[in-house]
Amino acid sequence: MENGFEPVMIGFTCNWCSYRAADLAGTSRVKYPPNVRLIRLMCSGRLDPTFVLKALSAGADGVMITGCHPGECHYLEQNYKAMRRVMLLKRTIAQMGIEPERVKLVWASAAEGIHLAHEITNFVDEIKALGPLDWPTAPRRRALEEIEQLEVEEVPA
Amino acid sequence: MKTLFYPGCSMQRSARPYLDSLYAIQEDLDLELEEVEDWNCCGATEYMSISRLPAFSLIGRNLALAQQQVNGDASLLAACSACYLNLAKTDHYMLEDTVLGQDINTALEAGGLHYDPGSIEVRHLLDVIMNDIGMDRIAELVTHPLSGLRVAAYYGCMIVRPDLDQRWDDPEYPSGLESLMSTLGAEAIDFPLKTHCCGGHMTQISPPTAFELIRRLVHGAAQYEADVLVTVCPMCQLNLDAYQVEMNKHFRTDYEIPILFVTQLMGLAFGKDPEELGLGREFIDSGPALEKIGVETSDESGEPRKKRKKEEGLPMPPMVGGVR
Amino acid sequence: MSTENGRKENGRERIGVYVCHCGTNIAGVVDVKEVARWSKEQLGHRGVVIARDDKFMCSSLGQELIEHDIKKEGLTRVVVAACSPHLHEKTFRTACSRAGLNPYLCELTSIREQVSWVTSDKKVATEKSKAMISGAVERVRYHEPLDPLKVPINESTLIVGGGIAGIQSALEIANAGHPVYIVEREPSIGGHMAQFDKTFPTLDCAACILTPRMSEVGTHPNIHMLTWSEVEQVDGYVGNFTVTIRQKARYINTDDCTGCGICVEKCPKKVIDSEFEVGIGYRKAVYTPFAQAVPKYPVIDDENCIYFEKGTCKACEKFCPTNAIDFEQEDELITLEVGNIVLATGFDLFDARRIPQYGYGRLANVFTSLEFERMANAAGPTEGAIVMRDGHTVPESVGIVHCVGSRDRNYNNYCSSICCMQSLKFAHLVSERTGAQVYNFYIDIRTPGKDFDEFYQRVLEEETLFVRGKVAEVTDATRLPGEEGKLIVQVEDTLAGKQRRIPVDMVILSAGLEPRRDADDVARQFGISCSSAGWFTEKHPKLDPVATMTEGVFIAGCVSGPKDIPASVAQGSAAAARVVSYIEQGELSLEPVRASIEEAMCSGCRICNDLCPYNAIDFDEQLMVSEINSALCQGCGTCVAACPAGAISGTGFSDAQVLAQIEGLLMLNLEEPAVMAEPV
Amino acid sequence: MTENGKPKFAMYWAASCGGCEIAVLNIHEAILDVDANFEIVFWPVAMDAKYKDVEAMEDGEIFLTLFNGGIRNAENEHLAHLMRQKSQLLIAFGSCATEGCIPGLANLSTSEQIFETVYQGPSTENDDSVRPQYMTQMPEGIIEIPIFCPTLRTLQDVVDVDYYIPGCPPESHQIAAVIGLVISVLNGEAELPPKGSTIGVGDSTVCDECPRERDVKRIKQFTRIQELEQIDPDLCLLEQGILCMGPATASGCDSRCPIAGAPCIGCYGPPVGVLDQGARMMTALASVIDSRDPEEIETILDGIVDPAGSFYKFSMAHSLLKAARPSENGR
Repeated sequence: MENGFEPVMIGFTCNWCSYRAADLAGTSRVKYPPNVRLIRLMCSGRLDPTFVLKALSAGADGVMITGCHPGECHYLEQNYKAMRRVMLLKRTIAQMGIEPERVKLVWASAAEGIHLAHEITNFVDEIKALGPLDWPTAPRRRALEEIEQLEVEEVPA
Repeated sequence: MKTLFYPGCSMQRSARPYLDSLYAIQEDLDLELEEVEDWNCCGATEYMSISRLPAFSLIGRNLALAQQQVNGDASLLAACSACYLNLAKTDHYMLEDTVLGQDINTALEAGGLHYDPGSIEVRHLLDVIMNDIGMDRIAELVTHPLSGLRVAAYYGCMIVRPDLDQRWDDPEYPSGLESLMSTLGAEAIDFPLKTHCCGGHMTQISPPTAFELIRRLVHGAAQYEADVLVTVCPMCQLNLDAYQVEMNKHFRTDYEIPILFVTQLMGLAFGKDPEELGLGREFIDSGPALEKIGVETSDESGEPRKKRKKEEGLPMPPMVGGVR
Repeated sequence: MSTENGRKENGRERIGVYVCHCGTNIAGVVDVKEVARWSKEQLGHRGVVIARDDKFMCSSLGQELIEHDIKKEGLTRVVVAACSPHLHEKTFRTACSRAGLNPYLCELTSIREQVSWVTSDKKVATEKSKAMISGAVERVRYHEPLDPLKVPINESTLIVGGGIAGIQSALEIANAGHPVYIVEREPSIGGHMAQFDKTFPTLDCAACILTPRMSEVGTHPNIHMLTWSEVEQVDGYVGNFTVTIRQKARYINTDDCTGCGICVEKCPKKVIDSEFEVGIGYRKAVYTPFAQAVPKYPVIDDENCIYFEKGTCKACEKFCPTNAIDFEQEDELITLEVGNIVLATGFDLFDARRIPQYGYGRLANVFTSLEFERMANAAGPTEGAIVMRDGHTVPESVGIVHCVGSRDRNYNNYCSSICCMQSLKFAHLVSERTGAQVYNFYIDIRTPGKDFDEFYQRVLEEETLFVRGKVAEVTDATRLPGEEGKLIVQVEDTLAGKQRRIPVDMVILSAGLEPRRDADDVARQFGISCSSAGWFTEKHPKLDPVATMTEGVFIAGCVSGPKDIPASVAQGSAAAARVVSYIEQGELSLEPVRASIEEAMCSGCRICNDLCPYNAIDFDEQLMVSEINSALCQGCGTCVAACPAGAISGTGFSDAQVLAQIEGLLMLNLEEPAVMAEPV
Repeated sequence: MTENGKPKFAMYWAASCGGCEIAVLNIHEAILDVDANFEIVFWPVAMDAKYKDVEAMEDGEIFLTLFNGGIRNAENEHLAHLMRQKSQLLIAFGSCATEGCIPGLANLSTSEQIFETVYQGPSTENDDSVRPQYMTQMPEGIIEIPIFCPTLRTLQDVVDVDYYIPGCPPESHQIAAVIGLVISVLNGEAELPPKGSTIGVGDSTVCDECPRERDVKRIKQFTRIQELEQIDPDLCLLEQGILCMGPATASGCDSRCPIAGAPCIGCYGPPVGVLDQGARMMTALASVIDSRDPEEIETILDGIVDPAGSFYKFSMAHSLLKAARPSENGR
């Protein structure tokens, strides 16, 4: 990873599981890097590849999609649709010269705050390793000031 | 179908009848066994616990040869449980532990060989019979059903355990061999000791221990009034057959349970000549038992057997699809 | 992107941004004053006219601040940067509506859970907060004023499952004066509890406490029982369900039947009773499952009845004093209109055959817990005598194996919670009635309930032996003297640290509880979700344990996981309370987060038709377009995301809102407006 | 206005195949109305005219310009600016101008790769691998050819566009209708639609006009049409596992291809209001794939041999990503 590069990433969360996992990570004071900015959807099934392409073409270095574990979707089975969309999308963006690893699908139940924090931390590292995307269509992005590496640690609430 | 075959040392010597009977029926099963050229020892049961890397490399060589011979992906058939387990284990751990995989291949390079883990699928004969050939086909082949023959199906420890995530039968309580036996027309008893230890190499290290283990099995078979105990493993056969007399001396008992190979009974059911199947070469004469199904190997006659009393009283729960 | 819709006051929004300190929870890490200043300054051209920070936005003072600004400054949109929407979204929405602003024009962004609590660096936290507010501002511009959907609630309730949980629910609702339908698969209500002998820890007889409740259900004016029936189809939504029920042919005319039992007496056909007597007892081809069955009417089992097999016999018909037998009877489909549904379909016992090495089904004297319950029950096949499979021999030693199929990664990981107490109960009954030596083979003993541990102590004192370790196998293969004719339990005694072989006459497998084998279908039928284990998922495991994600469908008892009788009863009552409160409200308002189809744009490609688990999407064959029933829609947005024509839009989470939020989060709004793409 | 009082009409082709011109001529009698109502001042494919003639015109002197073709080189770009400057109404005409069309697919490759294919490809005899030079010194002087841009852009990416008429090519009856509209506007009988609207399309997608029977969709495998034994003449092609872009393609073509038994390949571009045609098709397809097992899904997806090429066959240059990013691995 090149030094100083702080990626900006968009994360899509499911209102019922991963968004609550993010809440839980908060209430249990788990520290994780600030690079991912979350958007709340009602369900990962709402995830429209357009959103991902929009984010990437508008300056995001990576996109994280999170939802309920297979079989545990709040809306019964919609997370499978999200999974299939992401699988197809990855194939397409690969042809467009974007590393498929820049789009990541993560399952996190409402109880898995720490797990989500870990996943975010890992994803940020992976994107740092890949370097900036800086998609030509993206307007100049104002980078976050340089920040020191943050380790995931748990602090008693 | 043409299948790559790893015979292993036992089948060429002590367990020759196993090999002979397998060859005798391979056409019926339309198997075309092609021996791995220049194969070497599988390390048997001890080597791996004595020196891991050399043991793995030793086995790895066989896999490498196999891969070379079929130049690509294929399955490798082993009839000896020990050979099967060692080959399967090695392939499995080479996949799982890439470092080990590399080390083994470094060792193999010395002989100009290389093995890509996962490229060879190691199969046990019983697995192939159960899942590829299938009971329907077997049933078609049966010309001389083994009606009335009570068989204790004995698996030993090595073919279903450890369960290297390639389960082809229940690792705790397998039942494939039983269904094969009933397909051959025999009466497969529910043999609770089917996966218990046969003594392994204890016969060499501490005979009394081995004798006790052998006694349990033979006693069990007798308790269930089995005519024969059928096995798929040369070592099991050797221990239970060759040491049965010794064991009897040791405990002053007089068990006489013939120990046969699965392929021998298949051969009989397919109407093959007992000679060709290597029958009569066992220590405990299978003659009396086999007479029940009209197979002439000797002139002794087994006395008529009393039927087991059926349970009365509370009905037993119906077994859906038999014991599994 | 600032001018594409006409909703805006003179062409642009007036947005108020409110940054909460949450005491030091946020202010300790985020420079809230800077964030507020920045929002006003940098997002002014995006419509932010006010940006304030306050110690506690959720306090009445904080809320009044918002209300004041809406009134005085004519705000058209509100953004609150504070805690998670799951905590205070409602609070701030209500504040807005008090000030006359549509509550859905308010957006809450969580800079506490997502920033201050998870970030240590002050500077970074402040930057991230800015980004999130910028996202919220862009998003809120596209919010639309919404009104909650109101639906009327039908007064009747359907209860599926006539076990103790269902019975409890039914009685509670009926006693509140509302009509109840209770559907039971078996010929009688009562469920598993009716099969039990004694109940732990008090050891009072199950029948004695259950039958009064059963007959109360049978006679209650507000309760309509549909036994020997199953739910066939469920349509509609909370307050307005239409349920189709198949009432299986009883071949007995219940209007004429007096339940005298002569038909049962005269029936020549004896069959193994694999339902109520779990296979260790017999019944006739015409039968009532047990003496105190409710309703009292018998059922003719057409699979075993001689008449149905051979076309002759009709003994029952000949002897029936009231000519109630009707061999011509057929299944009947009944349609019910109900407002709420309570699912209390209970559990299945783990099938011990799946662990062959434990010998059930192979070894005669291995019994399951339910078999033992029947055996111990005075009304059971042995009239309460605890005997071996031969029907008379009394065991001298009995082994009870705990956790059969539970806490075992090969079968079920979870603890079935009742087995410990059940096994202790068995231990007590065995030693009490036979004086046999009892061994308990356990992993851990779990007795957390009221008076549970006292009962454990009592059983300990009864000289029952406890061996701590998982049983490896139960076998009849003898090895040592004294084992002949016995069952040998091979177990590792983890306290003594050695292998043991314990010969016993009888083994009881304390089999675990499993979801009903058709749980998945039922879940699909009622539009609720199952955990990976197959238990129904609660709306909230702690705070809403009897509701499901589907409004109007409630769960009680073992459907959501193993429970003992008190817990199931409590849940029955809880579910009833929820139902009654809905009924009392008369109508219910639903979140207006819904999808809708723009008919002109719909091509009728039918991509969306199969995507909705709630069947909210219908295809109109005439118009050749798809339509959404907004009351059925749960607002997941899957169809919105799937529609290739972009004809489906979702309120609350529209493309415009999400795309705008993306741009906001990426801070594109700080660039020249020229680069801002036009969201569709 | 000209001396004969007729408003001036122009049509220009940039990076395109010329099919759009044919389509215009293909409107039969209606072409006479064009002549009757307009004076054609510039139309390279139909009449002789010089750039300088156009350059000589007053700004906005041309009333209506149909501009087809994408912007691939400096000349295209120059003409785009020129026509914009001289025209009152500049219409992006046809798929190339509105969304890049097939030439836009070249955005998956670098200029270098394109040149290789063109000048050294198997179909080209060019032993001493000659490449065109932007400037060549000849006895008569320096000859220049227009500079080749790194990507193909749509007209709206270069100049301000008044209206869009998609289609490859636009359907004749749609063209006729649009011309009819413009004429009635000229006679004050009608109003122009709001600037920036897409005209000559339906408000739904191709399926709307497709007569094939359709049911709920559960796709187990994708096959290319040539791999099928036979095709059900009446059943929705998608339901037969053929990748038909119909669901995500603007209507207006009377569903020509599906009626003829060929899948829609998306030439009419995204339906009105859709940001990215490919994304919409991806999300729709993925939604109806009938499997929950990742491995099986991958196998099913293998049936879509060239996702980007299939989903963005026409709209690549107008998609959110617009072009593939050149990467060291050759592209």
